[in-house]
Parts: sequence; C-alpha cells; structure tokens
Amino acid sequence: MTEALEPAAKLDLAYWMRLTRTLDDAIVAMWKQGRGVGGTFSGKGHEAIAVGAGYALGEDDVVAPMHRDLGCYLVRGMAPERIVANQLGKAMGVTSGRDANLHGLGDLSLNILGFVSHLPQSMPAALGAAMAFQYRDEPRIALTFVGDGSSNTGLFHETLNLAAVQKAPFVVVVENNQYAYSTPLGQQMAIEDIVVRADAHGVHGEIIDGNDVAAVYRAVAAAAARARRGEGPSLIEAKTMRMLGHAIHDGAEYVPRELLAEWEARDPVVSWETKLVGEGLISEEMLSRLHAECREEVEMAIEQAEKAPLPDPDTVGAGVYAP
Amino acid sequence: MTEALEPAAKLDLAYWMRLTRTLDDAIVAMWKQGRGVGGTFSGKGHEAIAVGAGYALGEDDVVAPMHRDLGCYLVRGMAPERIVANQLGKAMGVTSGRDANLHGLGDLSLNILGFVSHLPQSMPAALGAAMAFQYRDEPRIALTFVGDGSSNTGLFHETLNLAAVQKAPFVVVVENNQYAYSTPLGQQMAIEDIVVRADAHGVHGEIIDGNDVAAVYRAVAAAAARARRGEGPSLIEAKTMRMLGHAIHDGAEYVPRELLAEWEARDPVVSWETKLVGEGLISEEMLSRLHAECREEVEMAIEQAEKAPLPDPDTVGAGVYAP
Amino acid sequence: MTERQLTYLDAIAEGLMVEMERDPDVLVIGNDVGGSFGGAFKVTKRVAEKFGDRRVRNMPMTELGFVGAANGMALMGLRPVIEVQFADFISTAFDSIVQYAATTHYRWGAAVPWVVRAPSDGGIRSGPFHSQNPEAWFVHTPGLKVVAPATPADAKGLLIAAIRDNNPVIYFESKPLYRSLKGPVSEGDAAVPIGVAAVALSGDDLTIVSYGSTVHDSLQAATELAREGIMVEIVDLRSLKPLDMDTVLTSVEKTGRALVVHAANRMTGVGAEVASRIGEEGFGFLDAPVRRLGGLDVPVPFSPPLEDAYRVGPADIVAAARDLMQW
Amino acid sequence: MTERQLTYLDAIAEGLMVEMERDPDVLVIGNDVGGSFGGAFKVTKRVAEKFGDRRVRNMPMTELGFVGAANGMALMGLRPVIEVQFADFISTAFDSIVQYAATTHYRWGAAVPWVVRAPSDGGIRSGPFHSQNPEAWFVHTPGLKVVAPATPADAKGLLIAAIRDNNPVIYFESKPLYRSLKGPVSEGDAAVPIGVAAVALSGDDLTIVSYGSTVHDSLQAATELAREGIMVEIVDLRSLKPLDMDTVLTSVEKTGRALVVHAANRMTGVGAEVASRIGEEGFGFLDAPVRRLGGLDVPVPFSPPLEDAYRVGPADIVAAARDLMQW
Ligand SMILES: Cc1ncc(C[n+]2csc(CCOP(=O)(O)OP(=O)(O)O)c2C)c(N)n1
Ligand SMILES: Cc1ncc(C[n+]2csc(CCOP(=O)(O)OP(=O)(O)O)c2C)c(N)n1
Ligand SMILES: [Mg+2]
Ligand SMILES: [Mg+2]
Repeated sequence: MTEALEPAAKLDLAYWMRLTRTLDDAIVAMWKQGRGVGGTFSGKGHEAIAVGAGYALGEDDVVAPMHRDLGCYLVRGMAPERIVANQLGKAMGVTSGRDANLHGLGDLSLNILGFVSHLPQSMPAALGAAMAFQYRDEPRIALTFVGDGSSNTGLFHETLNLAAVQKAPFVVVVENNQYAYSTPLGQQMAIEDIVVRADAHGVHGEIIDGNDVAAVYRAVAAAAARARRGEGPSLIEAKTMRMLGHAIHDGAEYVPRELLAEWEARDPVVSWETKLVGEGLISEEMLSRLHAECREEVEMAIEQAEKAPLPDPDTVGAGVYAP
Repeated sequence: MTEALEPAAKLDLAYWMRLTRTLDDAIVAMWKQGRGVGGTFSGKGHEAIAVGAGYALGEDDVVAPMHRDLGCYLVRGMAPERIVANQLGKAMGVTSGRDANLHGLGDLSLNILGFVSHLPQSMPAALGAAMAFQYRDEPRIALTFVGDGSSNTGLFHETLNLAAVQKAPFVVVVENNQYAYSTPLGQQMAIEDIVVRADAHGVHGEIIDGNDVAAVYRAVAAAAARARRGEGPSLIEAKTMRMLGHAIHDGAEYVPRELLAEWEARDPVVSWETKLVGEGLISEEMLSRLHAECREEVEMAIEQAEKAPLPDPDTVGAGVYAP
Repeated sequence: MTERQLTYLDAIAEGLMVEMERDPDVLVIGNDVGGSFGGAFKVTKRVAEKFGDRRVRNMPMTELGFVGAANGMALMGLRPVIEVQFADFISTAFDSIVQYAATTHYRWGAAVPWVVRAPSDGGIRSGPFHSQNPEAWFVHTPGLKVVAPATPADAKGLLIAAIRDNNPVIYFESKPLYRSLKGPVSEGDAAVPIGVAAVALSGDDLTIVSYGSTVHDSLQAATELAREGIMVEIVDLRSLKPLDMDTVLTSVEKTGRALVVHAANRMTGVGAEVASRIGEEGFGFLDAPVRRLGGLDVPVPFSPPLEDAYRVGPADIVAAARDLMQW
Repeated sequence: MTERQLTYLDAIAEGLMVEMERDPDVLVIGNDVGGSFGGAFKVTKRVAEKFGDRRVRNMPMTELGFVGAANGMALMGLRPVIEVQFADFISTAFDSIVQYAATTHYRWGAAVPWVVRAPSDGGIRSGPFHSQNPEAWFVHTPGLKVVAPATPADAKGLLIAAIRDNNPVIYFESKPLYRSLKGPVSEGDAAVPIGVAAVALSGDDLTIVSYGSTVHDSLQAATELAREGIMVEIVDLRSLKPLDMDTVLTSVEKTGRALVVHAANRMTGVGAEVASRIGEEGFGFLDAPVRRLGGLDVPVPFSPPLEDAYRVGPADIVAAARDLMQW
C-alpha cells in the first residue's frame, strides 16, 4: 500500500473499474427491462473514486461506501451475486431482503459498514469506527464517502469537527458530481470548491480529479498514511459527474447534454484503459479478454441472484434485535 | 444608523450597557438570595456585544437574542420588569409563566424572536425572517447571536449555507466566550478562529473585540448595510469571556482564575465608561447619576415583578394553538 | 352532472395552487421541488411551472435548516408549504418541528403557520427508509396539528385548510395512493376542516377506525365482510391531531365493536390512543375488546414477501373483524 | 444487617463504574461529562475522576454527530454510554438513534450496543426544554430498547443490563429523583433484566401501572387510598420496550381495574399502548374502563402553578382510583 502504483496494481484497478461498470450497466439494463424490484442507483462516472479509494485501504481498514460506490463494495471483496441478490430482495442478498438496492450492504467480516438513507449518517458512523481504533490503539483507519449535496448538511460539519478535535484516523472522500438529485451546485451552495469546508474544522483538505483513478489512489493512500501516523483526518474533494439520473426512474432532463458530453469524453474507466494500453501495460487483445471476463462474472452473478429464492415471509420479525 | 458614533449615541450605549449590567447583577443577587425560581443565566462580559449589536439595527429589523443577551432585549425596548417577571414565572412576564429564565422572550411588536433551548435554533428562525423580507422586497434585515459551542453544530452550518445561497439579508454575531458550559475551546474544535467557518459557505466574515462596544456597533452596522444593499449575509466573531458560571448554580471552578482576571481588566462596561470620561463626554458625577438611575430602574422593575401575581393554574391549557 | 375526478396526486397539487393563487404569502420550499423538475413525485411540477422560482424554491438538502428557516418565515407571516422528499426524512428536521414550531405559540404567543407535506407509507418496495409512517411522533408532541387524507377530495381540502391554519400542520400524504386512486374533487375552494372525521361507510355491526391508505384496505375488507352479512362502519379519521373522538364514539355506541387499523407501526401508534380512548370513554358500549392492526414492530422490510408480511392488508382486517364478531 | 442505601444518582454512577471496571470497552461520551466537572448533574464526576479522559470524553455540543459516532464505535465492539445533557436534547440526535442505530441489526445484522442516558422529567421548575419525557417517540420506533428505572436498585441494575445488552438502549433517568430518593442497592454486579416489570406494591382492588417518578406518586396515593380501604397494586414497568404485559395482565386479572400513570404527555404516550393492550388482552378481566393519567397535551410550562397543573400528582391518582372503584 505505497502511494505509487506498481504495474500489477494498475491492472488490478483496470479490472475492478471494468467489473464495476459492467455490473452497473447490467443492473441498469435489468431494471429497464422490468426485471428489478423497487428502484436502483447507478454510479456510472464514479468508478475511479469508488475503486481507487477502496483499493488504497489496508485489509483491516473500515469503509462506509455510499449509493454511488458499487466499485468500492466489489474491490473490498463483496461478491457481485450478493449485491444483485440484495437488489432483488432475495434471501441470499446481503440484507436477506430487508434493505433495498445499495442500502444496507454492510458486512463486518469485510470491514464494510452498510449504507443508510439519511444522508450523511455514514460519516459519523465511520468516524466512530476510527475513534474505536484510536481508543484501542490499533493501526487501522476508517474512510467514507459523501456527496456534494450531503456536504451541505449539518452532520457533515459535525463529523469533520469531531474528527479534527479527536485527531481521529479518518478520511472523507467527497464525490462532487455537480448535482444533488435535480439540484445543481449553484442552488446548493455559494462556494466554488467544497474542500474549503475542511478548513472550517482544521482538517487537511485537497482537490483531485475524480475521474483519474491514480489520482484518487494516491490521495487516499497518502491521507490514510497520515491518519495512521496519528496526524488526523483528511477531506479529499474528487470532482466528477453523475452520468445517469439520480436513480433509475430519473431521466435527468435537467442536466445540460453538453455537460454530459464533456464528461463522457473523460470517462474514468475508458480513459484508464486507454492509458494502460498507451503505456504498453495491456494489449488491446488482453483488454477485450478482460471485458469478456467481467461480462461473464456479471452474468453468472445475475443468474445466481435471479434464481435464488425470496425470503420466507415468516422470517419478517427475525433479527430486529441482536441476541 | 450610520457606522460612526455620534456623542449622543456613545452616551446611549453607556446607558444601555450599565442598565444591562445592573439588571444582570441584581438577578444574580436575587437568585443567590433564594428569591429566584428555577435557574438563570448571567451575560456578564457580553454587554458590549448584546447592546452594540442591538443598537446598530433599524427599528424594523428583527433580532433573535440568545441566553447571554440581556442587553439586546433591553436596547430593543423590552421593559426590564417583563423580563424579571418572566424569570419569576409571573403572569405579566413575557411568556405569562410558560417559559423559563431568558427563554421565550419573544415579542413581535418589538421585532424580537424568543430564545429556544435547542441550540442554535434561533439561527434558522432569524434566517427565515430575513428570507421573508427578501421575499417581500422589504428593506429589513435579521440578526442573531450564537455561541462558540453552538458554532460546532450542524445547524450553524446549514443556516450559513442557506443564507449564502439565498443571499439573505442576515447577520450572525458569534459570541466566542471561550467556553461552552465547562468545555473550553480546545476540546470543542481544532481551529483558532471561528470566523473561518464563514468561508466554508461563502459568507463575509470578520473578527472583532467583543468587549469594545464601538467595534461591535461598527461591524454590525456595516454588515447590516451590506445585507440591506443585497450583498448577502455576514458572520462577525466577537471575542469575549463569560465572566460567571454557565448558569447560576455553576461556580465555574474549571475556568483558570488568571483568565478571568485578565478579562476582568477589560470589562466592556467599565472600559467604555472610562473611555467616555477620558473623552470628556461624561463627567464622573454624571456617571454616578447614570449608575444611580440604572439602579433605580432595576429596583423598580424587580419590585413590580416580585409583587405581580403568578398565573392562574386554570390557564395551563390556553395558547397551545394560535386561533 | 358527473363529478370531476382527480387523482390523489393532482388533488394535492390543485389544493396547493388554489391557496397560492389566493394568498401571495404562500410559497413552497423543499428539495427538488422547483425548476423544470417539480419534486421527486412531481407533486409540485405544475405548481413550479405556474408560479416560478420565487414561490417554489429548491433548498439544499438540509431539512433541519430549511424547516428551521420556515419557522422564521412563518413568524413573519408567510405560509411556507414545505416538502420533505419522503416522510422518512422528517426525522432529520425533528428539532425544528417538535422543539421550535410546536412550542412557540404556547411560549410567547407567536403563530407559526406552516405546512410540512410528508409523502409517507409503503407497499411499493421502497425499503426501510422510503416507506415510513411516522405520524405518532408528532401526534404525541403538544402544539402540532397532524392530518392524513385518504381521498382526493380530502387531499385537496385538508391541504387548503392546513395552509390557512395558523399553526404548524404536518400533512401526511400516502405515496401508494398518488396515481392509483381517483375520486371526485370539487373545483375552487373546497377546504375540509381539520379535526373532523368522516364516515367512509355506514354499517351497524362493527366500527373500523382508520386513516390514509388503510381506509381503502378497510373498504375492501368491508365488501368481503358484507358478503358474510357483517356490516362494517368505517370512520376515516382524516385528522390525527386533534382527534375527532366524537365521531368515533358515536359509531362505536351504535356497533359495540371497534377495530383500529393503520399502516404505521402498531406499538404506541395513533391506534393505541384511539383504542384506549374508546376503552375509556366508550367502555359501556363495548361488546368485544377493541382490537388494533398496524405495522409489525420491525423496520419496514424491502423484499416483497417480507413487506407483505409486515403490512396490514384486507385479509388481516377481515380476519380481525370476523374474530370480533364472535364475541 | 441493614441494607446499604444509595441515592438514585449514586446508584447510576455505581452501575456505570461496575461495568467500566469489568469491561474495558465501556466508555462515556457526552457534553461536559469529563474532566473535573463530571456532568451537568455530576452523575459522571466520580467516574471521570476514576477513569480519566480516555474513558470519559467531553464532546462538542453536537448530539447528532456524537451519537452518530457512537454508532460506529458500537459497530466496532465498544460500548459507549452516551449522556445527553437533558432528555430534551435527545431530539437533536434523533436520526442517529431512530434511523441508524435502531435499524442496523435488522438490516445487515450488525449489533449497535450503546446506551443513551437521558435525564428526563420535571417538577423542578425547569421549563419546556429541561423537563421533557420523550420516551414514547422511542417506544414507537422498532429496534430500540427503552428503560426507565424508578428506584436506586433498578437505576443501578438496569444500567448494568443496558450496557451489557447488544442493542441500542435508551435509559431514561428521572432528574427529580436524583438526590431526593434513597434506597437499598446491592454491591457489585446487580443487573436487573430488561423487559421484566416489578410489583412495587401488592393489593387486590386496583392495578396502577406506572414507571419513573410517578411510581412514587402512585405509592403516595396508595397510602391514602389504603386508609379508605382501597388496596392498590402497583406495577412498575421498569422496561418500556420490550413491555412486560404478562405482569400487568396478571395483576389486572386479580384486581379487575387498571389505571395507567406516567409523567409524559398522555396523548399517544406509552400509557396508550399499555391501556389498549389491557383492553385487548384483558377485556374479560375488566370491571371498569382502563383510565390513563399523564401530562396535558401542552409543552411543559415553567411557572409553579402551571407546572403543577400540568403534572400528574398523587391527588389526581387518588381521584381517578376512587372513580374507578365506583364502577
Ligand atoms: C437527509 C436526507 N434528505 C433527503 C434525502 C433524499 N436524497 C437521496 S440522495 C439525494 C441527493 C444527494 O446528493 P449528493 O449528496 O450530492 O449525492 P449524489 O446522489 O449526487 O451522489 C437526496 C436529496 C436523503 N437521502 N437524506
Ligand atoms: C442542542 C443542545 N444541546 C445541549 C444544550 C445544553 N447547553 C445549554 S448552553 C450550552 C453551552 C453552550 O455554549 P455556547 O454556545 O458557547 O454558549 P455560551 O453558553 O457559552 O454563551 C449547553 C451545552 C443545549 N442548550 N442545546
Ligand atoms: Mg451529488
Ligand atoms: Mg460559549
């Protein structure tokens, strides 16, 4: 987990981003075909952030991804079939049919905290994990993500302030994707860069290109190292674009098409692959094979999830309380 | 309401600050003598902020003072006997016995919004008033106060952000008195100056000496003028010291005595009087007379309040709903 | 003349527009309510098109702050109608509602005339955070008013009344009814008074007290029960605070049997208040215990078989009614 | 051997210290709980002196954030005991409790073992924001446990049990009892199981179901009623969620009459749940309607005559009991 990327790591990142994109596309297609249950979210455009940040963490570190971070779940070891099954409300889904779409995808054996709708409740939860590590003097850190919209909330600020005053080993990645649902940045806040909010609390802050997975990896690895050295929390603002609607039913007609086209040209998955091809790290042929592998993996996961049984209605009351 | 102080205004400020201090001292004494009901708060040390800010507003402007701002209620026209009676739970108190101590001292005929315990709920309420003025295109502004402790809350940030994005005619004065109850600044936040929190939202910010009433007046008058010109909200951090305990029962043993001594030497009421004497604006004799007048006013208010009847218990259910 | 029919959703929008037309102090705030978008459920779409950005305002996603700001607007005499995107997110604005808005008039006599519109209720596979029915928190809190329309006419009429009311009113609209339910709605001013229940169906054997979407489950159950000769009377509460116990008790006096049904969690729900008041004030009328049906004491689950097991449905109502008729 | 007597406040502190001694994962967070100060009511003063800054931590005044952080600590296996300075401020932390902590185990199977200590209740002239009894909000919410001790022994024992419980538990302590109430308290481990009510007084004529400070008002009323020959049985619920209805129903089966009393607002309070369950499950036992006494549907007023009129007191209980005996 150094901050420079070895060739193998570069290929890893390409694999995880492509897997993420493939799964994301497949889920969108399923829902459009009426094979889904309820709604769902696409993280298209967020792959570099989700994968790069997840990849930069140590195995013992804790992460609390949000609803655009499919790639983070994958790179941290959550099996795609469990994710798809969750979205279909199946018994084998991460939440056994209890929570919806990308909510609740928590698994302590993977050091992943589940997502909760009330934004950004994952922030203080991840901070609490970081405070627990500090309390027990363990060399672990906790990382979470937050949207531009959520960076306006009080809880965002309360969390950063508490993290700073406790000098907790905590990293926050802001996924600034220009919109909170239909609301553009200019109607949400009067500042240019969300990173200035780090200064309001004495938190280390920086801005990165959220479509460049290497930049995400480097920034998060450095922040994690600082946190592990006891130098306190960091906030990393990753600029990107939400490439589809807020959720599956949303056509996002309110987003100017030129803006989308501009960001499409900077697609994080494609641009990373192109770069690796350019560097000679991967051939076009190997790349096609990688794509095919990802498609196969996703197809198998979907097949398994679709075949799996729904939960038994008699279990509805089980698990409210921990034993 | 210009930003420079005329001699008459300087004398006015001396009167209001001395009246505030006299009433504050008297209330503390009453409670220590067992003549109070429940607890109470002293704003000793906050007189320049409370009076200076209140004095800088226009008659039509709205203000939401907090629990250290006795002087603001007075300068905005609330009769001392109504305040004392409120603290004693009397029917003639501002809240007719419904709310305690300095809570609930609202009176729309004076353009004062009552204080509420849940900090800092007065912030969005005052902002809402400012947004109403903007909505109706009225040349009015709204001002409120907030403590250092409350500047850590999420609601502080949500309010500033909303004010900035709406460009509302809104002014916030932070009363940084070094402590939130027993908790010193260093355990509350990792920043030196609270004013940096203005930058997190694109709000104009400045720091002033909260024990210098002229500085408070100037800063607030300028911020009010900017707000009235449509240039948006301001945050003014006034540095001061809470000179007594958090509330009447608190001896504040946790505050280093040297810190108190240091601030005692900069008492806002005494230093303003000394300055006016030095400028020849007021003689020692006139000053004694002023003190005596304030004592008399306060004594009469207390007498009236103490004599006044308690509310009829049969009215307990009245007024929950507006007709 | 056939009466004009509107969906539940269009009736809400119409109520809002009637008041905005009539009173320039009425404005709409919330997340994504404005612009060309018009809200997560499009309730305010036509409203935003008609009244524009000044009167239909997008807020940052800061419910505590913008409901708090609505308190101040209302104190200045505006009448903000606040949309929380889902009723589930009303908890984020909790203090601004239960501590500030609810207490202000009692404390210092100033009116806080706003309406929070809260799209509530489930059955549409939205999971634990987009299916809640949190009305009991607010019915328990002194100083608020709470309404929950079950029909398009009441959706329009209660919204008009809520906007005109000089107090903070929480208006729980039922998402599953938005487009599935149509009904007659009068044009123009058609306010429905807050605090008055309606008899949705007359019958002599058993009183079902309900509100919101479960009124329709009750109607469905009543049809089935009628085939068995059990004639149900359905009282649709419409207002939850204040509660119209007179209408409830009049019905129970006639039938001698009561079943209280709501979609919200049963435990310490509004049904507990209604049932215990029937027990206290109607004790002499009762031929059988007052039964309650409501959501299980479980977060609302997502998966269809689980959500169906969680929710009260017509079959549960039929079974409970049959059971009560055995007494 | 005379039993050792402790105040209610010291019993809380002792319970906390027993667990902190036993389990290094237990820590205390809250406003002003640490350092030389030890909390607004000094409950944690000796605790802070003994265990120091690492285990008794002052937080910034950001309840939503620090209860949210406690969620994460608890997920990692710590057992934070969180003091909200007054129960009234628990509303500021609402989402972190009702949305995150309450739902997590049901959703993804992870335990959130924390305790929120909430100093509640009034009668001490503290006004609308320092006198609230907000337990009903949480009893209505699936996934939480809620306890409310009335005696020093239960204050210690339920706190120990709450800390050991693997779920989020809200522990409502009654401020007016802090120093006014003394009682026997066993040394060492003296856990009192959550979910089990106690019979505080045995009697055959009437059951009073209560919890917290109104248990003492009920005891006082019982003394007076005994003089008139009315022998009251008092069930002290102790746990509000889960509710021990078995103990309640056993008592009502014996007495045939029930009065439910609490300090919290009556409307849709915990008493409504208890009364309606007695009505549902104990219908056959009842010789009289189940009555409820609770706070008026009004914010808690400050002025002594108003607060006294607002609160339930022994005289109200005596009057209601007499009335029930007329049936
Ligand atoms: C407290 C709260 N209010 C409202 C919502 C509804 N909601 C879900 S996502 C969203 C927009 C979030 O925007 P942002 O934080 O920028 O994340 P993005 O979806 O753009 O990745 C809204 C309003 C919510 N989840 N939580
Ligand atoms: C939300 C909330 N939590 C806790 C309290 C209890 N409390 C009252 S004042 C106070 C300290 C406030 O400090 P600060 O904002 O600095 O104001 P100061 O009293 O120093 O003027 C606390 C913790 C409260 N009023 N509101
Ligand atoms: Mg966004
Ligand atoms: Mg302070």
